[in-house]
Amino acid sequence: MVLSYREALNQAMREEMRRDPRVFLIGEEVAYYQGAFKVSKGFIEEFGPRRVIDTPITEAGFTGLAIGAAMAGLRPIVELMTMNFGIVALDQIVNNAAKIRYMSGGQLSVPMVIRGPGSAAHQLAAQHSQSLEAWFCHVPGLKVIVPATPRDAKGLLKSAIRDPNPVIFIEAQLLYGTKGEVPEGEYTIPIGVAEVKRPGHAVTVVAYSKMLLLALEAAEHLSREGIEIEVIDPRTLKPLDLETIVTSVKKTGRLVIVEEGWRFCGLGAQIAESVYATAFDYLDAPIVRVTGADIPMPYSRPLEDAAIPDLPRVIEAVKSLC
Amino acid sequence: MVLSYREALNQAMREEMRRDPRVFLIGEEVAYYQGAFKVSKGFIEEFGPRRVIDTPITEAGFTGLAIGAAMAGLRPIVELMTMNFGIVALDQIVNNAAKIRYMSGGQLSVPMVIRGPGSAAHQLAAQHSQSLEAWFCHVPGLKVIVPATPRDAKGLLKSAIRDPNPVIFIEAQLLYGTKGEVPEGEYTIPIGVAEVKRPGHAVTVVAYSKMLLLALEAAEHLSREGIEIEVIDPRTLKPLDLETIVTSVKKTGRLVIVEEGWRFCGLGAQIAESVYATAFDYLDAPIVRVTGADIPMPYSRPLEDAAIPDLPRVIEAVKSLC
Amino acid sequence: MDRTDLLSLYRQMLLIRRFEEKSAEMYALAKIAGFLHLYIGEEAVAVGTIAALRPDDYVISAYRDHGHCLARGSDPGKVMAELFGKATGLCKGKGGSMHLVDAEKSFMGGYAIVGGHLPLATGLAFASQYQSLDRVTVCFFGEGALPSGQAHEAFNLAALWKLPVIFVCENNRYGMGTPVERAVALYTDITETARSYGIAAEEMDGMDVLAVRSVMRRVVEQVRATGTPCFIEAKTYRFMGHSMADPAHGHYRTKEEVEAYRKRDPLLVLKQTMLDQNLAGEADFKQLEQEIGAVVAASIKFAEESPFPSPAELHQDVLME
Amino acid sequence: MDRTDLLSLYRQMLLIRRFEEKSAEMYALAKIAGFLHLYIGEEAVAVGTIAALRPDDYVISAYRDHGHCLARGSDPGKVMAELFGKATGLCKGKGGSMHLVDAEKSFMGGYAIVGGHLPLATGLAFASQYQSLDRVTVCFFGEGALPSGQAHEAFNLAALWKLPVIFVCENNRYGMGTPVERAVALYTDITETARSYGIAAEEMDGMDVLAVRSVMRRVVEQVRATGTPCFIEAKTYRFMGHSMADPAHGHYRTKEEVEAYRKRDPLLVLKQTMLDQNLAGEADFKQLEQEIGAVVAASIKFAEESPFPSPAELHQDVLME
Ligand SMILES: Cc1ncc(C[n+]2csc(CCOP(=O)(O)OP(=O)(O)O)c2C)c(N)n1
Ligand SMILES: Cc1ncc(C[n+]2csc(CCOP(=O)(O)OP(=O)(O)O)c2C)c(N)n1
Ligand SMILES: [Mg+2]
Ligand SMILES: [Mg+2]
Repeated sequence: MVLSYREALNQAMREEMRRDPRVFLIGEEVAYYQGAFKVSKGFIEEFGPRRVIDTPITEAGFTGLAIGAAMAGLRPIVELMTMNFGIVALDQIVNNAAKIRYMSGGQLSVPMVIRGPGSAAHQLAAQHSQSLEAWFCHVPGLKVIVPATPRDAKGLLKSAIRDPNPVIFIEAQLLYGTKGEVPEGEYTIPIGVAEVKRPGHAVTVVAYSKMLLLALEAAEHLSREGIEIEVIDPRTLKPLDLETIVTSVKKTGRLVIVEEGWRFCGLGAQIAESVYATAFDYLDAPIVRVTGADIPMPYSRPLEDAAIPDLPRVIEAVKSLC
Repeated sequence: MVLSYREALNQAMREEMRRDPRVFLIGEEVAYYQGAFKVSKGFIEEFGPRRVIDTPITEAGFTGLAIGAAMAGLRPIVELMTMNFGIVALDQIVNNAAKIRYMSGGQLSVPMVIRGPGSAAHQLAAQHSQSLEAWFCHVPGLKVIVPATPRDAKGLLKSAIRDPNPVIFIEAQLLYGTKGEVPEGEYTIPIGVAEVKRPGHAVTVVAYSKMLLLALEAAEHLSREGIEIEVIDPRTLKPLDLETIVTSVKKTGRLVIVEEGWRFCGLGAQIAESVYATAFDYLDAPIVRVTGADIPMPYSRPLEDAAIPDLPRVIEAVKSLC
Repeated sequence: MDRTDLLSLYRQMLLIRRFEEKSAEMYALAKIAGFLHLYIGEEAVAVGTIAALRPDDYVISAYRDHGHCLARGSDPGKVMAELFGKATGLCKGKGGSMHLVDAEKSFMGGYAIVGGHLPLATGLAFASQYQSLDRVTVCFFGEGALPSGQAHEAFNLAALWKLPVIFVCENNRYGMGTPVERAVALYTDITETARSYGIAAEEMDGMDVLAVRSVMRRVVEQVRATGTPCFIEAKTYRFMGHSMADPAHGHYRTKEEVEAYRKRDPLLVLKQTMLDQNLAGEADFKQLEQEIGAVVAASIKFAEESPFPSPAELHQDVLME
Repeated sequence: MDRTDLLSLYRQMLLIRRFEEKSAEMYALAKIAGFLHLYIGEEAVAVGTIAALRPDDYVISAYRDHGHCLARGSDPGKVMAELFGKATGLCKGKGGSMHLVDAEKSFMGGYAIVGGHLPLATGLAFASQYQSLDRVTVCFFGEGALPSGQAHEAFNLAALWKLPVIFVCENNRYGMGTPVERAVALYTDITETARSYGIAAEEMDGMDVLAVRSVMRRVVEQVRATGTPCFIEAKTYRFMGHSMADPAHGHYRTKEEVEAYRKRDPLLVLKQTMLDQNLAGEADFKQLEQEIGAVVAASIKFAEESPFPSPAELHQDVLME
């Protein structure tokens, strides 16, 4: 069936909440407001205020509360209104969620999902347009998922909710309305498995979240010019399915990585470094990164457009390798 | 003259506070306690409580306060008792210090230094042993400095205090007691300039902060075996002096990067990616990274030792390239 | 009461009202984008408070900041140009609606992380203390920020170090769709929060600009004289949705409630006072409407005709040379 | 008063005292490293509070956590082994002094980011509420954590959602070298903090284990029955330095002050009560000393003889399969 990304997330959570009474949803405006971006539409009606919980604007407080609840055997889903607000909860995420299992020598565990939209939408300006996945990926003890399609969003969110570890699940505001085919009935998608979204042989393009759509668009354009790129969506950033990427690079000999976040110490640096280290001899040219500009996001539309990877830049990057 | 790293920092701040009445020091235990690690020894006596300010344990609060003071024309030095506690102040650092200049279209600026020890000391365990430089480096609008020697510590801290931008200045607890030659009299070291700490031709080793000492130790050992490595200390991580590194790599054709932080999305990934992108054809082999283990830091000494780069591993990394 | 004085207050509130109504229109036309949070209904708080300040006193706000910026005297054309993302905007188009800054007017900015600007406010006040200046700092924020940790850390520092800062909590009863009673544990008397730090605190009617100004004059004088902080709860109401993405009434409040508060519209309240006291007639208000209409129209024209920032601007202003 | 009962309380406090004195020795011998924060002087708070709890009630603490862990009944050998970083330690040597955890005893851990574990405590309490269990959660923290934002966010959530959590603020008058009056604005009555959230709050004499237990019994019963939170300020004092890096007296307090508090040593206080009431004689205490001496010696022996974790442990326990 065709679902929007938003509906896919809604279904995933709904199914898991029906399946497991330990699962609950907590965050700002998730209940009566139906979610700031309406992802939890209908939840308060179905599950009631015990399991669908509106919070004050205290991300550190309620994320920490959810971690405590997870330590006590529950399975919280924390919705951050946007991932930007994860910054004020970062101590809880990094020092508690990610470390408690290790520090306790395996006695405690923190099964939970922290989800919400990352990256820029349109003109939300510097404090509301960040792509923070590189930060989360840097931290041992967290899994990081960045689905781009409704099918992946649903299947991976269900896996994340069932996972016994803390999982950061990064959506995108501009993806919520996008639609795609989603399997009928129960399914999950394993965490840590990339997918070749479009096969090709000229150049490998790795892109995730919103940037995947851009890469696929570029693939269409390039195909018309006879250039068939292979588009890989890692889907999970940590653990990263390096094998799928390297297999492709061994075939194409060329790699472009597209990411929306800041360039310096961004995800692409790590992906590139891993590929170089594993497939150095197969690379015909240096890896090319297409990234967000290293600046706080400007509000003005033309500046914002210039700060985010776009179709011409992706196409140009591919062509620079052909 | 020979100074300890701690004394060098003390002198740098003291000189700058004498020079510029807008400079003040704020943080936990910086005044009457003389600093948790005694870096501000004698300050309260010389400058009084107006300029040497003990705070409650509210890093977000007093870092934000310092940012506000900087916006109003002062030049705060914020001491974080350890850089780990920067996590609870991260919203202030990232959303305010780093962005205010840009968001205001250049009307406001935030001249300040945030300094304190990063990385592991001995057995401080998971919440107190983090190397967070990759996070700070990811954020546009910040400069990041990681001096390894007393001379660099003093010269760079003076530059940082005079810099009109927010600067993250990362020291190391285990460096405070180390000694080194420091020039007499007034001097500064420019931000963003790497230094070849030991010339060589076999392999380039990039290492910073504590890891520089390890690299130099490795160089001694290797030299006895006839392997002359070139050791480069970037000193500033952002802006990174890529040129000095690339110049060396063009000569040696081989690069080892040593960093104490977590491997995945660590600084070394970015340095490697930049070098590959700039000097791909000069590299005779893939770059080798020696990094901290991707785990929360364990308390137990043998485990901690195993989690941090050590001499055998650095030597082995170099040899793997020879 | 002085006719000119009251007309001037009315004029300022009217400017904010008409300016924002126009921005809503421009938002619908996609001339403005991103988040746009209107201050309509709360004008008396900004205007009354800022009327009690000196030009060199600092003002800092959250993302619902048009009112504070305009009340501080910023040029409406530059504000509108900022909302349009134009190069002539207050912040060259880089800040946008949530991040207006006008340093010349000591308007130190709008900030969009709830609670995050309260520590900044203590820093501005700290600087005044450090520099031995008798400037005060006024910090506006919503009641939704009250439970946030950063707000509390700021309260403690302000009280501990006796900083000349006035925290003006604009209690419009909702943080997005969440009523205050579901966000703030002791919502019945939020001034207790401040008192638990030993900070003097009181509430005021935020729909009556004269009441606001009179409270604030006293408070500002006191803070300027003593250098100690103060906390004011301004009881107010927003007539529009939380942002343009939120319908005007929302499901979280009733039409009746909104209508009831509209009867206490700060513009109406002041107008009625003036009419009652024969300080002004309908003709005066009509004339003000025309005047402000022209100002707002000019701001739109200015914004429309201004250029977008050049691509070269992208990397400017990240770091200072 | 019951002799066996009081002797048992004394025994627990004595265990903590002698255990920690021994750990200090072991620290000097470099058998223990990192940060080591001794609880000496504050034993009555942990022992009296935990004596009022059921075994399934949750306890959570900060980094000064040996006392809480031992009072909760953890095996001293495993605790000492943890301090030694041995594989047989409570946390396999991975946590260390600041991060003791004993899940079987519902001791949910020590945490080292000041203020950071208060939200966790609300989560444990939330879980009990969600699961309709009448468990209470006790959260120990220092007065230095009181101004921290995370503490306040936790207070608000606990009050708003009526969570069965008891916040026990161990006010030992110093956070490292900073006296409470230089850290907490309204230091004269820190219970006001809790009251500003509508949380019931009271103070107690933290040097008198019987007083502590009697207050806590009442409070625990009340929280268990009503499910609403409570805040207790335990007035106490630490006899040693902040950590092993800090000299016992420090420059931030006088020897006289320390000596004065030592006269109210919780061990002395209880002993005196028992002697006064003829519930025990010197021989009893001597015997207890011997008994505890043996327990502590055995814990050292166990720790000494235990192996360090194998290198294979390094990557275990990061993620659950
Ligand atoms: C830390 C943080 N969390 C969440 C948000 C999203 N958010 C923006 S405004 C808002 C409501 C704020 O309400 P209030 O403080 O009462 O101000 P008002 O909008 O009523 O003026 C929320 C939840 C944010 N900007 N920052
Ligand atoms: C967020 C944070 N900032 C600073 C520190 C360093 N630190 C550790 S303990 C301490 C003092 C805490 O005092 P208090 O809460 O009164 O507890 P006590 O040590 O007296 O038991 C400080 C500043 C920390 N651990 N966490
Ligand atoms: Mg509000
Ligand atoms: Mg204390």
